[in-house]
This record gives sequence, structure tokens and C-alpha cells, in this order.
Amino acid sequence: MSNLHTRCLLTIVCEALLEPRIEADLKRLGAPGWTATPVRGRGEHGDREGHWENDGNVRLEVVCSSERAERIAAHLHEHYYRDYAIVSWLAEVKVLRPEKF
Amino acid sequence: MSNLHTRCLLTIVCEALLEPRIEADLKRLGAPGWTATPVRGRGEHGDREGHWENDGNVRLEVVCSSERAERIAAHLHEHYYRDYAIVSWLAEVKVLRPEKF
Amino acid sequence: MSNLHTRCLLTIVCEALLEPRIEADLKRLGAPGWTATPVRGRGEHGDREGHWENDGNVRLEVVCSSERAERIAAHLHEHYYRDYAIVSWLAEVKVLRPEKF
Amino acid sequence: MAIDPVVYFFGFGLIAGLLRADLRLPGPVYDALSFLLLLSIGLKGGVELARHGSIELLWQSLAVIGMGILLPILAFPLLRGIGRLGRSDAASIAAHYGSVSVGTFAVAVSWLGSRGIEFEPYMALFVVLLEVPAIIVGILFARGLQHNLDWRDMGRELFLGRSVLLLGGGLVIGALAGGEALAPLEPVFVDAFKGILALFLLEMGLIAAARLGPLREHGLFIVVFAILWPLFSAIIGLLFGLLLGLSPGGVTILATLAASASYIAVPAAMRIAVPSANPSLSLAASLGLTFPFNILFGIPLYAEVAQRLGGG
Amino acid sequence: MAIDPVVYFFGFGLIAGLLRADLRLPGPVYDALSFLLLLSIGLKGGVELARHGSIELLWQSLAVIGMGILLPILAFPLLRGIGRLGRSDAASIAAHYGSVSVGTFAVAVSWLGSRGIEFEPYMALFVVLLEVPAIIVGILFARGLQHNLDWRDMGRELFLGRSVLLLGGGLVIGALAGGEALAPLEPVFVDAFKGILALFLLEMGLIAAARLGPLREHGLFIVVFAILWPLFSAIIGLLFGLLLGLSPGGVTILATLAASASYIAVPAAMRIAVPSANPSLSLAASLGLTFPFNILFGIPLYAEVAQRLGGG
Amino acid sequence: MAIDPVVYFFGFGLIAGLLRADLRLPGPVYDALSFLLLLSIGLKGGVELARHGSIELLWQSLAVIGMGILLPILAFPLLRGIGRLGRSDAASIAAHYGSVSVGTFAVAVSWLGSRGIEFEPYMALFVVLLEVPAIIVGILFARGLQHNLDWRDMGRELFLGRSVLLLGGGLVIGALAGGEALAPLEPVFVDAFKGILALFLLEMGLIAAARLGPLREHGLFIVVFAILWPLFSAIIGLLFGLLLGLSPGGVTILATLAASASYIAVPAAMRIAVPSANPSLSLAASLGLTFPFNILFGIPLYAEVAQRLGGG
Ligand SMILES: Nc1ncnc2c1ncn2[C@@H]1O[C@H](COP(=O)(O)O)[C@@H](O)[C@H]1O
Ligand SMILES: Nc1ncnc2c1ncn2[C@@H]1O[C@H](COP(=O)(O)O)[C@@H](O)[C@H]1O
Ligand SMILES: Nc1ncnc2c1ncn2[C@@H]1O[C@H](COP(=O)(O)O)[C@@H](O)[C@H]1O
Ligand code: NA
Ligand code: NA
Ligand code: NA
Repeated sequence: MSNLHTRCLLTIVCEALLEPRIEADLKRLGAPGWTATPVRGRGEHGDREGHWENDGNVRLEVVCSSERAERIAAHLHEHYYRDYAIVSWLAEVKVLRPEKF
Repeated sequence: MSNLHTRCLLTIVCEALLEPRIEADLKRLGAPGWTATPVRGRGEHGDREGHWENDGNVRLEVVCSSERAERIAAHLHEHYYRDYAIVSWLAEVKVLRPEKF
Repeated sequence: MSNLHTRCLLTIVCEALLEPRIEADLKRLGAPGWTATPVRGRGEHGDREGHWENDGNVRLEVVCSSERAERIAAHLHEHYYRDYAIVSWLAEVKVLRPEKF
Repeated sequence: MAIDPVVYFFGFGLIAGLLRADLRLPGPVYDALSFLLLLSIGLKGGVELARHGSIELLWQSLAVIGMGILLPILAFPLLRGIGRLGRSDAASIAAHYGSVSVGTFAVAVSWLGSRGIEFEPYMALFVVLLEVPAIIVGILFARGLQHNLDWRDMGRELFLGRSVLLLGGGLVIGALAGGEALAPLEPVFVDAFKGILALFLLEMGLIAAARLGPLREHGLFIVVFAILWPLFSAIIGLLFGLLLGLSPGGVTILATLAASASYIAVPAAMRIAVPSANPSLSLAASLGLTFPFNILFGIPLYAEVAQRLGGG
Repeated sequence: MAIDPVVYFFGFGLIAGLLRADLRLPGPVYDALSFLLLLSIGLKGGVELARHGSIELLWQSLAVIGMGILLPILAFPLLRGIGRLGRSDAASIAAHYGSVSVGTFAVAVSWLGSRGIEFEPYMALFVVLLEVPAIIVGILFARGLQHNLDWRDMGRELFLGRSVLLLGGGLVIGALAGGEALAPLEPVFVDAFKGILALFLLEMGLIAAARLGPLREHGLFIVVFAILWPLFSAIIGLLFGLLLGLSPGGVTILATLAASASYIAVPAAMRIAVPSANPSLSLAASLGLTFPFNILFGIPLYAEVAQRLGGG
Repeated sequence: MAIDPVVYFFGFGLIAGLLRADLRLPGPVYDALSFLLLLSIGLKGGVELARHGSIELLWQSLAVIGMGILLPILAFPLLRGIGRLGRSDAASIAAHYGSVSVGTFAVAVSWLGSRGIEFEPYMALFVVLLEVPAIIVGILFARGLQHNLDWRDMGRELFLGRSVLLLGGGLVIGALAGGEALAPLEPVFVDAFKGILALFLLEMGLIAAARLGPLREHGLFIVVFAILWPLFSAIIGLLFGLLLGLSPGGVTILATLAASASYIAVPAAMRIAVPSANPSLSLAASLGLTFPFNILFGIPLYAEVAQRLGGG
């Protein structure tokens, strides 16, 4: 389809406790929207099973321009990567409504 | 690996209420399968926190040929984008079993 | 951004019952971590609605090198594809910390 | 007499919500609470229905359905004319206010119960009967007799919806089994009722608080409507109650039902049948204002008037 | 006497399910209900076990385990020979029907209780004992004594499974603590039992309805088997009950256990140990047909026969 | 007298967890249990507060807050000096142990109740008062009076946290409504309390078991601290209780509160305010060791001493 436009999908997985703070960051950094999913996981910080209070992760997805996505990723890197259980990755996606993202 | 085949991953995030209708559409439009996740989110239509009746979103993922994915995306655009909280995006993926998707 | 590194995102969707076994496989095959989400879905094996005991699916995401991802995918293909409800796909992603994945 | 304690729970939720405190119970728990409330109300109503059912009830039922048709017909022109709302929004709000809120009904029952005021015990039947008619009227207002609406599908949606089905199923089981056979189930469906209602209201307080924000965007008319309309429709409910020869308690409940606005079944139905209506507008009114208003002020008021007029 | 009201809830769920109405409780709530049922049954059994336990019980237990081994051994050749099923499917179904359904047990207990029919109160022990043997027999039928099955892993899966552990843990706690000390816990574990069972059965009705569809694909044999086998295995249960000198109530329960088919523990175990068996086939039979059949018709029938034969 | 049966549930969970059996209730159910426990404790405390509240209580409250400040001040140098822990970890652990565990409090209440030992019924107030002070002290130890911590935000976090709010809201509702008006809510908030506590402890057993693993990595000091510190802080609690003229039951509870370590509110607050502290270290100690220790051995011990010293 010719009317597909390239954007960037930024996926963040972090401890659930961080969600309000990172969502505030997303807002401030101009993310046009996001989708959040409660998830479990395993990584350097061990098992995060989510069976009780704050013991789980959340997965945040943001579709936006790649500049913005990289700026957000860099911000997360600077503020959270040292002390918190958090990973993120970027991927190229296509959308129909370029003005929305 | 030489036996990887290119397909398209269509991700749809929409208000939970639409799920049965969009799944019926997916079936009709020949999606070979899909995966659904209850999610929360934020966008133009405000916070969709999913704390009570129909107040959440659902995330549907379909792996299929890119023609089919684009046809489905166009169908959604036509029928739901005006009135409902819904976004979608497409991405390139690789699969092992081309006949399945 | 120049400091982005290419990695592979392997997504697996399988019946929930398999989760412990596949996670053990992931560990053995050297996955640096993973994220798990309870999901529902539909495919060849019919509806998997997750309303009761073991009747749902789980979605596992692993970010790692593409060689490792392909090795894991091949392992799953060999051991589970015949008898179980399971699909998987691979996608290219970018990460900031190459040493972590 | 003091405030019904379940109302304190609502107030607690409302305050916590306004302070943006996170007291939310997880979605599945909210679902279980509302599931239990609906089923409990149905069961109790069904037991009483089997005990007290009579031919008179048939006429009463028809009259109540008539009220459910009348209310949105009265509200729609008001919303269009004075409120200057678009066709879809006016139709949707009319449907919300013509239908009923089961939560409000439960608080009214609890309120009367804690004061020892008697009422016709089969009123749960009226709740079921009032759910759907206003939705149909609302859809007709919005779309006329268009042929592109799949009424068969819509009918399924309406009559097989969660609240109609749980109330209805409870009524049938209650009537079939009878009170004696159901006695061993009472710890869950009867004794626990008020505690469950308290938890449910705590949650509803949090949800209502979140709905007060959007209200500001929608202008003054909707705020005034959300408070004055219940007072007006309560009078209609009172009149119907008196005409049907209900006891003062029964009149109070019918007035409360008339004054209450749906915030669960109708929003879902409207979203599908009238997608161009703004769901946040109608929900802000019904849940952010009318629900708290009825619970905190409406019910005592309607009861006062009903008892003065000496229904029955 | 009338139908046990919990059965109405099952019927309600079944009808709602066939109408494709969405009455599903969220997964976590379903899990909590079944968790509570298992623990409650275990606790109650444990209290009684400590009170009535005797050396005789040891022999009874061994006999019951024997029954759990015998039933799949009888079912397997039937499924292979007459049913013409593949090795894996026959073995899997034999395991399902050799094991037991805790939900069916709970309904039998409720049924006897509401009729005031006494039974040996430690029957919960037999439920635990019957869960696992048939699974092992089934795995052996499917795989022989192959060495590539990790029996240590499988053992963990079997004996540390949710239902064995909750029933077993409940039995131990009940026996250790005794009835008096557990009295303050009764509102949750005893008084609420029937209400929780009703909610659970409502859900099981919905789930059973969803399993009736696939049944059509699997042909007539499995339908006939799912109805006739319980009648046959109930007779075996009756005979064991009589031989063990149980009361008519106890005989009824043992017959019900024999007639019941697992739909939780066994499907999970078979999926891991015998992956080539079709899980939808065995579940359609055990959950779509045998469970409703036992609940609606089987239990009253077994009780009738048990009382005629005057067990005890 | 025998062990309180709720403790068996904890033991059951602990053993199941060590065997890696999957008995976990889903997250939402765990949340609902802890929600109910907090609210129930608050409500009951509030009713008693309104009944027994006096000016004396004000002084007692101030003294209790003082204890909440004193405990982390005593613990911090110990953790730094003998334990050789980093500043952040020492501060975080001091905050955990200076604050309280509501679960431990509930077990103490249950323990005294099942023995018929009286205690000041408004102790729930002290739980709320002890939650926050130690957290503030801990943050100050970790960060000094740095200006880059947003104290306004932190205050919200602390005083609008789930447990403070549910306990506090319960206290207020209980006091406003009074025991009589709340009677219809008792099946859920009072009668069910011990059953819900049992289920909660079963889960806590599983969670505690999962925390015992990491403990090994953290060395001997933390193990010793997690056992000996409670004994020491219990003495401080005892002394405060005696000075405040509490009854032996009340002294027992204050000692238990002093000996208990937070595993819910404090971890969350520390994660935000002192992110460099290792959350698994403090949780392994408070949840993996101190919680079981207090429940299994501490409470009976503190009660014994309190009764010997004949508080009151
Ligand atoms: N390689 C990975 N692929 C996917 N998810 C990961 C990966 N590594 C970590 N995660 C997720 O990120 C969370 C935090 O990671 P960590 O900081 O490594 O403990 C984990 O609990 C997982 O949910
Ligand atoms: N930029 C975005 N990235 C990811 N998800 C989004 C984005 N915008 C919207 N969404 C999701 O789509 C839903 C509907 O979006 P909207 O129609 O913009 O309100 C939101 O509730 C989010 O879950
Ligand atoms: N084309 C697809 N796209 C996305 N998810 C799929 C697709 N096909 C199957 N799935 C998921 O994988 C599970 C197993 O697939 P199957 O083995 O085809 O039944 C399904 O229940 C879905 O959750
Ligand atoms: Na109304
Ligand atoms: Na059986
Ligand atoms: Na303490």
C-alpha cells in the first residue's frame, strides 16, 4: 500500500512500580499515546513474577517518530537503567495515519 | 537461517468492547489466527485504564501475508477509526512455517 | 542515533501449560532474559480463551542475538510444533546496550 | 437516623479518587463484586416473586415497561432543545437516564432495610424490566428505523447482556428453588450482601471521581441536567408508584429507579449501536454526578416524599 | 424432594453458554473459587479423619487405590477395541475416567447433605487417593516403560499438582488443628461452601457448553461412552463400597467418584506426558457430557441404587 | 494450648513453596485478600476508637510515633557498623524494621483472640501511626536533606499509600458509623476475617519461601540480624507498652509491632526514594525470615514475657 508511513515502535519493560513515573516522562517527552500491559519476566534482576505487590513488570509500547523514540530511550537510559529492572528496544513499523504518531 | 520466510505482523489496539466485532472481521478477512491481550492505554480518547466494565483496551496481533494485513488495516480504518479508540501498526517479521501464516 | 545496535526479538505464543518447559529451554539455550504475558488466542487448535485452568496461552518475548534467536526457534520447532498449540516469529530490533542482549 | 454506612464507603472512594490515591481493586475483583450483587438481587427477588406473584403483577410490569419507554421520550427533546446536544448524544443520554442503575437500586434497598421500611419484595423484577426499553427508544431516536442496524444482533446484545441475564437468571433460580432450598446459599448471597455492596461502592466512588474531571469540558448544561433530571424523573416514578398502589417503600424504590441512570449496560449498548455519541459525556453525567447525587441525597429525599404522600 | 439448587446454577450456566452469552467470571475468580472448594473439602475431611480415623481406613484406602488402578485398565481395551481410538487417545481417556472430578464429588456431598443422608465424613481422603493412580496407568498404556519419560519430573507434576496438594494440605491442617480450633474459619470454609459451589457450577456450565461443540466432530462412539461408561463404573464403585462396608451415603459417593471423570488434573498431566493425545476429545467427553450427566442424573440414580442395596 | 490454625496455613504455604509447588492464587485475588484485611482491621479499630477514645490516647499516640522514629535510629548504626552495609542498604533495612507488618499484627490479634486474652481494641490506630515515621527516617539516613528529592511527591506516596489509606479510611468509617450500623457488614468484615487471614497467610508462606533463596547470597549477618533484631526491638516495644500502661495483651501487640518488619509499604517507598538500595536484600530479611520467625515463635514469646511482666 502506498499510504503506509514509517514510524518507530518503542517497547519498554520495567518494574511495575516505575509505571507512573515513566508515563509522566512519556507525556513530558511528547509521546502521542501508549499502551500498557502487565507482564512477568526474568533478567539480571532475577524473577519478577508479579504474584504480589509490585513484584511484576509492565510493558509500555509507544508508536512515534524515530527521533522522539530515541530521545525517550536515551532519557530512560540516563535515569533508570542503573538502579532499576528495565529494558527497552526499538523497531520499525508502518502506520496509516502519519499525523497521529 | 535460510528457511525463514517474511510475513507481516499486524498489531491492533482498540477498546475492549470492539473485540468480538473485530475478531469476526479478522475471521471473515481470512486471518489464519490471532493473539489477544487485555491492555490499558492512553491516546486521543483519554485514559483507558481497564479498571471496570469495558473501560480497557485489547491488543490483537495477527501474523499473515502483508497483502492480507494491509487489507485488514484498511478495513479497520474505514469502519472504526472515526468513532472508536483504536490504533494499529504493521511490522515485518520472519517465520519458520510459511504455509501457516 | 549512532549507538543503537541490532538485535533480534523472538516472540513465542504457546499454550500456558508449556511455559515452565519452554522457559527451562530458554535458560538452557542462553537467553539473556525474557518477558511473559498471559494471552488468549485463536489458531489451528481452536479458541484458547484462558477462562479456566490451562485454557489460555502465554506470549514469551526474548531479545537476543539473531543466531541465538534462530537456534531457539529451531529448537521449539523440533520439540513442540507437532503436538502443541504454538507459534513464533522473529523481528529485527535496536537496543542501546548490546552487551545486555 | 444516621447515614447508611455503605454510603461512607462510597464517600471514602470518592475522596480517595479525588486525591488520586490508588485504592483500585483489580478489574477481576470488581467484576466478581458486580456479578455477585446482580445475582444476589435476582435470587432474592425470585424467591419473593414465587411467594407473592399475582396477576396484578402483570399489569404493574406493563406499566413499569411503559415508564421505561416514557422517560427517554421526555428526556430527548429536552436534551436536544435546551441542551443543544447533537442527535446522537441526546439519544444516548436519554437512553442512559431512561434505563436504571442496579447499584443505586441496591443502595435504596439497603437504605430502606436499615430503617425497617417495608417494600414490595419483588422489585428486582422491575429493575430487569427497566433496563432495556430505554435503550431501544434511544437507538430509534439516534438512527430512526434505518435498515443497516442489525437488530437481531442488537437484540442478543441487549437481552443476553450481563446484567439482564444475571438478574433474570437469579429471578428464575430463586423462583424455581424457593427460599428454603436456597437457605444454605445465604451466607454468600444474602448475609454477605451489604459487605459486598460496601466494597462495590468504594470502587464506584473511585470511578465516579475519575469521571468528574471530564465533566468540566462538557459545559454547565450537562451538570444541571444530571442533578435536576433525577428530581423530575423521580416525580414520574413516584406517580407511577402511587398509581400502581405500591407501599411507601415500593414507591421510594420506583422513584429511585426512575431517577437513576445506567452506567454499565447502556454505555456498552450505545457504544455499539450509536458509535458517534460521545461515551465520556454520558458517563460523566450518569456516573460522575447522578449516581453520587442519588446515593447521597436523592434516596432519602424520595423516601421522605413517598412517605408523606403515603403510598399504598 | 426438589432438585438441589446448586444444580440450577449449573443449568443456568449451561443455557447461557449455549446461547453464547458472556457470563464468564474472570479467570482469577474462577481460580479462587476452585482453590476454596478444594481447600474446604480437604479441611472438612481432615477434621473428620482425625475424629474417625481407624486401622480399618488403611484397608479401605488400599482398596480405593486398587479401584483407581482397575478402572482405567477396564476402560482402555474398550476404547481401543470398540472405540477404535489410537493408543494415545485411548490411554488418555482411560486416565480421565479412572481419575475423579472434585466438582462432581462436591455436588454429591451437597446432594446428600440437603437430604440429610449420612455418609462416612472422611471421603475426601478417597478423592485424593483416586486422583493419581489412573494417570500413572494411562501414561503406562500410552508409552509403556519407555525410558525417555522423566518420571521424577512427572512425579512432581502429579503429587505436587494443585488439587492433590490443596486437598492433601487441607486434610493435614484439618487433622492437626481439629474442628474446634478451626471454628473461627468456618464462615469462609464451611458456611460459604454451598454459595461458592453454586458460583463454581455456574462457571462449569458455561465451560461445559463450550465443550459440547467439539463433541460433534468426534463421532458417536465417544458420546455413547461418556454416558454409558459412568453407569458401568458406578456399578464398580457401588460394589467396592459395599465390600468396604460403607453406609448407603458412602456407597453413593464412591459410586459417584468411580463414575466421574477428571477435567482438571488429568488433562494437564496428559498434555505433558502424552502430548499426541487430542486434549479436546477427552475434555469434550468428560466435561461436555459426563460431568453434566452425573450432576443432573447420575448422582440421584446412584443414591437410589445404593439405598436399595442398603449398603452398610 | 495448640497452635493458632492460621499458622498452619502459613506453614503449608511455606512447605509448598519450598517444594516449588504452584499453589499461587492469582495476583488479583491476593490483592483482594490484603485489601479486605486492611479495611477490616481499620473498621474494627475505628469502632473501638469511637467507643474508647480519650485524651490519654493522644499521648499514647505521640509515644508510639516516637517509637517509630527511635527504632530505625537504633538499627541504622548497627547495620552500618557491624553489618558493614552500604549507606543505602542500611537505611532501607532500618526503615523496613522501624515500620510494621500488618500481616504480623493480624496474626497477633488472632493469637490473642483465640486465647481470650484482652487487649486495647484500638491498637489498629498504632499500626497506622507506625507505618510512616520509619520510612522518613530511613530516607533521611540515605539521602540527608538533599534538595533533589521531591518531598511533596514523596508525601503523597507515603500518606496516600494503599495500607495507610485503607487502615485510615477504615478507622474513620468505623468511628463515624459505629458498631451497630456496621453490624450488617460483619459477615464480610468480621466473621470472614480469620478465613481470609488463613488464605492470606498461605500465600505469604509461598512468597516467603521464594525469598529464602536470595538470602544465601547475602551472607550471615543479615540472617542473624533478621532473627536477633526482632527480639531486641520487641523489648523496646514491651517497655513502651508498659510505660503507656497497656494491658498485657496490648503490650504483646506493641512488642509484636516493634518486632515486625514491613514488606509491602516500605519496599515500595524505598524503591522510589532510595533506588540504589538492593530491594531483594531487605525483602529476604523481612519476609523470608523475620515474618516467619515472628509468626511462629515471636508472638507466643512476647505474650509470655508481657504476661509475666504483668503489663497494665
Ligand atoms: N533479553 C530480554 N528479552 C526480553 N525481555 C527481557 C530481557 N531481559 C530482561 N527482560 C525483561 O526486563 C525485565 C528487567 O530486566 P533486568 O533488568 O535484566 O532484570 C525482566 O524482568 C524481563 O521482563
Ligand atoms: N502512539 C501510541 N502508541 C501506542 N499505543 C497507542 C498510541 N496511541 C494510542 N494508543 C493505544 O490505542 C488506544 C486508543 O487510542 P486513541 O484512539 O488515540 O485514544 C489507546 O488507549 C492506547 O492504548
Ligand atoms: N496467525 C497468527 N497470528 C498471531 N497469533 C497466532 C496466529 N496463529 C496462531 N496464533 C496464536 O498461537 C496459538 C496457537 O496457534 P495454533 O497452534 O495455530 O492453534 C493461538 O491460540 C494464537 O494465540
Ligand atoms: Na432512570
Ligand atoms: Na472415575
Ligand atoms: Na518494626
